[in-house]
Amino acid sequence: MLAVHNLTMEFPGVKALDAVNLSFQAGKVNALLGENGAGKSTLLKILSGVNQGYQGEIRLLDQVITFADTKASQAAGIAIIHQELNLFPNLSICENLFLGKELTNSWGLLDRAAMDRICVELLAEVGVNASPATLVGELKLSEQQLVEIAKALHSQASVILMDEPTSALSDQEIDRLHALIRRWQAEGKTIVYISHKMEELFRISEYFHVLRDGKSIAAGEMKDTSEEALIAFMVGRNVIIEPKAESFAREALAIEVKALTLGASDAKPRLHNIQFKAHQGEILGLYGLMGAGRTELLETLFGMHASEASMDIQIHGKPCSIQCPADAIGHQIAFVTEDRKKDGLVMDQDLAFNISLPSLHLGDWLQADKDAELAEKYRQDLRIKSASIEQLCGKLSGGNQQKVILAKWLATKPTILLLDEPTRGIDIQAKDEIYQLMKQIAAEGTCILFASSEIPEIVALADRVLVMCQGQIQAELTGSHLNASNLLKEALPIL
Amino acid sequence: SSKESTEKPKIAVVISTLNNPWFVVLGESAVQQAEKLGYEAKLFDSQNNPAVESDHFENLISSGFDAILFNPTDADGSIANILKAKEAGIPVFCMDREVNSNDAATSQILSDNYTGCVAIGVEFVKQLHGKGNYVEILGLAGDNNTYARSNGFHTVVDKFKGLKLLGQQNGDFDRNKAMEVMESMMQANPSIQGVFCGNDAMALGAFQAIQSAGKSEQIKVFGFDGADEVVQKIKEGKIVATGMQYPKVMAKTAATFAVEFFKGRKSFPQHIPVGVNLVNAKTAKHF
Amino acid sequence: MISNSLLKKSQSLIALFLLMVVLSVVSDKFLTTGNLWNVLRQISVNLCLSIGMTLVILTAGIDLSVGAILGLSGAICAGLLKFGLAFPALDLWVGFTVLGATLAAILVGTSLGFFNGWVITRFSVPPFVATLSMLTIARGLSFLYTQGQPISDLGTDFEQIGAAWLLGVPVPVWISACLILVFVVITNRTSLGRFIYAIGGNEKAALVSGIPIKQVKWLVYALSGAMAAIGGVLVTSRLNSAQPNAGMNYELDSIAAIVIGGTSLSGGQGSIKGTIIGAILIGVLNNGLVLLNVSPFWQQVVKGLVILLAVIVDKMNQKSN
Amino acid sequence: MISNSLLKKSQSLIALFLLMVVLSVVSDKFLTTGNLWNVLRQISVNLCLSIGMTLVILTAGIDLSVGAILGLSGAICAGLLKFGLAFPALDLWVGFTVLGATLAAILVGTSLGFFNGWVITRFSVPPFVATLSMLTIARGLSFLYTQGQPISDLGTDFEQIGAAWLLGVPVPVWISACLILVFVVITNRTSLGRFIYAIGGNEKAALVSGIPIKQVKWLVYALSGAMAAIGGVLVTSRLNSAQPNAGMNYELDSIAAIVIGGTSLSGGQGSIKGTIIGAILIGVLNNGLVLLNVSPFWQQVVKGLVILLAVIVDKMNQKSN
Ligand SMILES: Nc1ncnc2c1ncn2[C@@H]1O[C@H](COP(=O)(O)OP(=O)(O)OP(=O)(O)O)[C@@H](O)[C@H]1O
Ligand SMILES: Nc1ncnc2c1ncn2[C@@H]1O[C@H](COP(=O)(O)OP(=O)(O)OP(=O)(O)O)[C@@H](O)[C@H]1O
Ligand SMILES: [Mg+2]
Ligand SMILES: [Mg+2]
Repeated sequence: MLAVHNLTMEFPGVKALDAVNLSFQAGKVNALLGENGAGKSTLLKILSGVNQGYQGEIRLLDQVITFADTKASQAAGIAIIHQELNLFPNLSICENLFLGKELTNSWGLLDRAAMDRICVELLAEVGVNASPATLVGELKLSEQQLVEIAKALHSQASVILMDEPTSALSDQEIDRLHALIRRWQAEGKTIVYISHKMEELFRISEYFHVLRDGKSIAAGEMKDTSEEALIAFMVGRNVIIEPKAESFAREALAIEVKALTLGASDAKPRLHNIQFKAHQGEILGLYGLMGAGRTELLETLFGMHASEASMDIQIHGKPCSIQCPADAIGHQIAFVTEDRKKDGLVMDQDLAFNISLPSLHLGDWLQADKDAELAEKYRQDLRIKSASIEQLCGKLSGGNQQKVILAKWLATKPTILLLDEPTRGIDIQAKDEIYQLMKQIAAEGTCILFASSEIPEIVALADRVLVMCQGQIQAELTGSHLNASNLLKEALPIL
Repeated sequence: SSKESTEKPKIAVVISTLNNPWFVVLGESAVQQAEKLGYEAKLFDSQNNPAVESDHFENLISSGFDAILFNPTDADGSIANILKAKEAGIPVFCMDREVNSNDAATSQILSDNYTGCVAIGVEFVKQLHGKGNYVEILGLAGDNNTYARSNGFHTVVDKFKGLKLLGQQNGDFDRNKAMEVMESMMQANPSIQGVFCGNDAMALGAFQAIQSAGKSEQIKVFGFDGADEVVQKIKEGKIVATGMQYPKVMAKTAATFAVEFFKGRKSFPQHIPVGVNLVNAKTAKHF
Repeated sequence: MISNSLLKKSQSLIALFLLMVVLSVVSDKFLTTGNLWNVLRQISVNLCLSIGMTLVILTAGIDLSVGAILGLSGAICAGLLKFGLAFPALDLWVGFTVLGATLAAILVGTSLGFFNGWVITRFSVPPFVATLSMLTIARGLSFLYTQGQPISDLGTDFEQIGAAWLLGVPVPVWISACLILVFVVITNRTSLGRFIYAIGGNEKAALVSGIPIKQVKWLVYALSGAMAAIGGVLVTSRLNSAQPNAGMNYELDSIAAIVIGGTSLSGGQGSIKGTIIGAILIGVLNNGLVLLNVSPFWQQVVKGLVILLAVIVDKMNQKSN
Repeated sequence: MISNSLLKKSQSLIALFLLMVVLSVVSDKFLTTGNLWNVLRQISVNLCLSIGMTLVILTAGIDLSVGAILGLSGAICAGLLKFGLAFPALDLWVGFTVLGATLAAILVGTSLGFFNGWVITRFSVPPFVATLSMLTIARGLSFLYTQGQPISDLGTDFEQIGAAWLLGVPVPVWISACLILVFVVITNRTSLGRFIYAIGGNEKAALVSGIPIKQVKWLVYALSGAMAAIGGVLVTSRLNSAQPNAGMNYELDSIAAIVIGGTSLSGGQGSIKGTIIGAILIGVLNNGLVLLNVSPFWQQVVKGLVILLAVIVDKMNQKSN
């Protein structure tokens, strides 16, 4: 149905796609796999008319077609959910959903009531509990992702391209999305689905296509293959995530928090009376459902809500006060944030610039050589795929951006590392690398606070898990109690 | 001057601002007069800014002008510029506005703003019979003509205790601004009988406001400059009086002096006053 | 967006309200109908420029040329009205009625605005540079066209546009009210309005979403030019004379009105309603300072402080909400 | 970043180079040393303001108050030099040397700039509004301080700052060259510079990275104020007289130089080098138009067109690279 022949796309210094041949099966869910930077997003951007200037041809229903712009691709019945969300934070959900397809009344003016009505239906279908007039900028990442899905739902397209639609979603939301996909499939729509979550791919898709370094490597039916085989296609070798065998936790406390409350003056504080301890070398997991408050807890620890929060905190046994991120960094705390676009990187600057940022103090001289050396070291250690350390971060693939964020924080040599969904949008190999890295720095005595929504990784890595619910710590799991079913059970609110 | 005789001397006309029609007339007449006398002439706009004026002087000294017909932006700030030209052997003839130095410019052909406004003040007192409420619309803050005119006017008017100044605002020599200020001042002071404006553009703006408010019988408008439109309005009895300045006369005198300088004349009177004549209903027909 | 802009609006209103209370306490002339009409008539020109430029700023652009376009189109309106248009080569002379001259002026403003938009989209020149160039070009042209001299005595018919009253309301106030209505409808009720907010909010996403960015930009700059031309006709008519330097520095006043009204210069955030309040605030302030006969030197200091305070009051209020 | 800014620099250079070639062909006066020194001396004030404001714009801010701060600090410098400082209550009078008065003026400029930064960070007032208020306030204060009259005859020592030559180079050119050096070092070699780019590029990411955003902003606005004050001293010294309205509209010129130099008003992108080229381009253009005998009204039209063309040439070039 939708196929590409000898598709080649070059960016300055990178061949993102190299004579790719693919044919997506009509009426099926086609998984598109590949490492970070393999060229998946680039392929989808070409199919949706965002990227021009490729060589080769695109065929839709055996007709060679070209898309001059996104409108042309939409007109041909192709809808896309981009990896980096293409929403307007300053517009409401309803305005976003109908942008460019506004309904008008007989006067030619916007029919806001009708649009609101449809919007409410769409939101209910994807499971967003917000009014159509809510600004998208006020939504959390996962809800924004769902709005993007609602947009595709509304488009009535016959081909739906989804670039990591689930990277920000919780398990329930993923289930709901999958139900939607099944419905689309029943309506005869073709779906292309990118995800780095293997187990999900096996659940939803029928066909797979693997890209490696911009080349098409393999394709086939999902039922004829295995996870190991796919990974081997993607990375050229086998990768197995090994559970952490030993605990590196030491006697000495790294951090002790008491009476942490956020939004104390509100009737319903967003975080309430949180207390916990973590040891040097310990990996302390934070689990919870979407909106449980993990992000806010980490942000509060990092001094980002000082005006609304109160807490007693001891770092390495010494009481201290953290009023702003600089204070936290001063206490050798590092924080890999959840949203890389919004608060992770300065996209218009290069790797060396971004990696040096948290290590600098006002009044320092820059040491260009040292910065470059450091950046180069991390580029190689973390296998960041970029032309050089002078590449702008905005031009990196999503997964590689995440690695740059990690690099910039590791460069501060933290003794306490806060990780918020550090493997979101990262390929299996890179994930494994990050896991190895976590183990390595834990072994060196760094205490890691690790918030994640992926149960397998939290089970595999954490020595101990705090389960959060509605802004409180609801349970603490260790040892044999630390397993998937307990995590899920404790994460639900007690009625 | 020092110029080789192969090239014809060039004359620069540096005008304080071309944002005001009156100065456009002054500048263009100076250029015309110089051209009429057979010389190449070029107009410069200092944009009311002595620093820009200073740039112009530097540029025109280095591009080989031989005389400057000059309308300074500031009585003190422009002296340094004139001295620069003097050093380069270029004569400077001031027009209309004075500089506070008796040996910088070669000669100064001046319109006597102060005395002219004294005459307006006298006419003002006469027309209002020495009593009543009035307001004043000043020109541009920081502009020396603004103060010369206001001071001239007040030396007379302030002697009459019956004349009360109810408001004094800036109109920036701008017709529209003056109109808006006048509108607001009429709201604040319904009983005004007279308004003195620092130039004719503002007088026309004020008159427009007064006419729209239907108070043209009640409020007497006084301006300064001698713009054709105002003379016309004086004839029609809509504006009471203005001071007639003679930009063309000043321009012509300055251009003639420059030419005489080229021909070898060395001494010029430092001050040539060009009188300002009062224009009122009686005298308007002569202008 | 709607609830939010309502909120914003009511916040700017607080500062305006406070200012008006203070003025009516210290001057018994302030709250007279005569004076209030006065204020409204005086702000009508700034309003025209500001609501036009609001659209531009919502797309994250800026239009520095409004004052100069105002001057040029006012001059052309007056020139056509008084001297008509002569084609010596064809031995032809065309006279203009009030309506004809007005439309011609608006056409000139629209074309210059469109040219701004075209340059900005065609060569990706930053709007600041493109419209700054237009500022000096249009100003130069208006001096050339008028030879630096005012064009006056344009007839009583034309004068009526600025001076007449209709149903107890000054005509300029009617004009600006109608234009406000049009622009509120555009921003709130048309897809064009949505596109404008979208482009300012996230231009890259707008491109990906298939919004005709170029065309929208041409339109908003052309509209801004048209509004400047209407402002030019109003100023010219009120004075019954076109000044070559009319509108000098008006761009700053109108950007100020827009920003005080809560519109963000980085685009995507703000509203026509906010701009109106901003323009009224500046107008009331100018009027109040003259009513109180504050000395011109102090006026500037007070004006700066009041504007600063007004925005701080807004911001504090926004936070406490 | 470095290779990138180098690229940008060489692009702006092309337009400047073209302009200079054209001027030296059409006027034999242009490429004389006397004239080139003239140009450099004339742009030195705009350079001071522009390089100071470049930092502000790199943080995605703007400083409209530079012209007014220039006027006020120039006036204060002249006032202190001529009349000293009198404390009638204490029966005390303090005289000022040239150095003392200059430092006092710079202190005033720095404080006003710092106040801008403080208001902006403390109340999250948009920089446009905060500095616009400062513009009118500082302008008002300089009228009040001088009573609207120039302060003249400041002595030959003081005059030397603007007029003297040192090792064959005019002193103002030395001053601006030294300041350029300082600012190039700040932007390229210090963490402050990197923080400035980071804040302009992504303020949230900068916050999370522990960058002291407030302090950086205080610093850049204070530096901008200080540079405006230095500009004020230069202008005053060149004229040997302080004008209360000195520096009027200079903010536009300096923003123009910055933007022509390729710095983005939305922050994070640009360089001091670009600004220098922008300022030289404007200076050469002003000088060239005078050398070529273009009439003042046409000058504006030509100036607008050349600036537009220069930026278009740059953009085309950028694309083809
Ligand atoms: N606009 C661009 N300019 C330059 N290089 C680009 C651009 N967009 C993508 N690339 C490069 O093309 C390659 C493929 O990127 P792409 O985003 O398609 O990867 P991906 O497979 O989607 O990876 P991920 O799983 O990390 O999202 C990367 O090396 C990336 O750096
Ligand atoms: N910007 C915001 N404005 C208002 N409320 C917010 C905001 N961000 C989060 N919240 C609220 O704070 C609570 C905790 O959210 P938080 O993002 O910390 O959850 P989380 O456990 O990290 O979930 P996720 O898996 O989505 O990251 C939720 O109730 C959420 O609605
Ligand atoms: Mg991708
Ligand atoms: Mg989270």
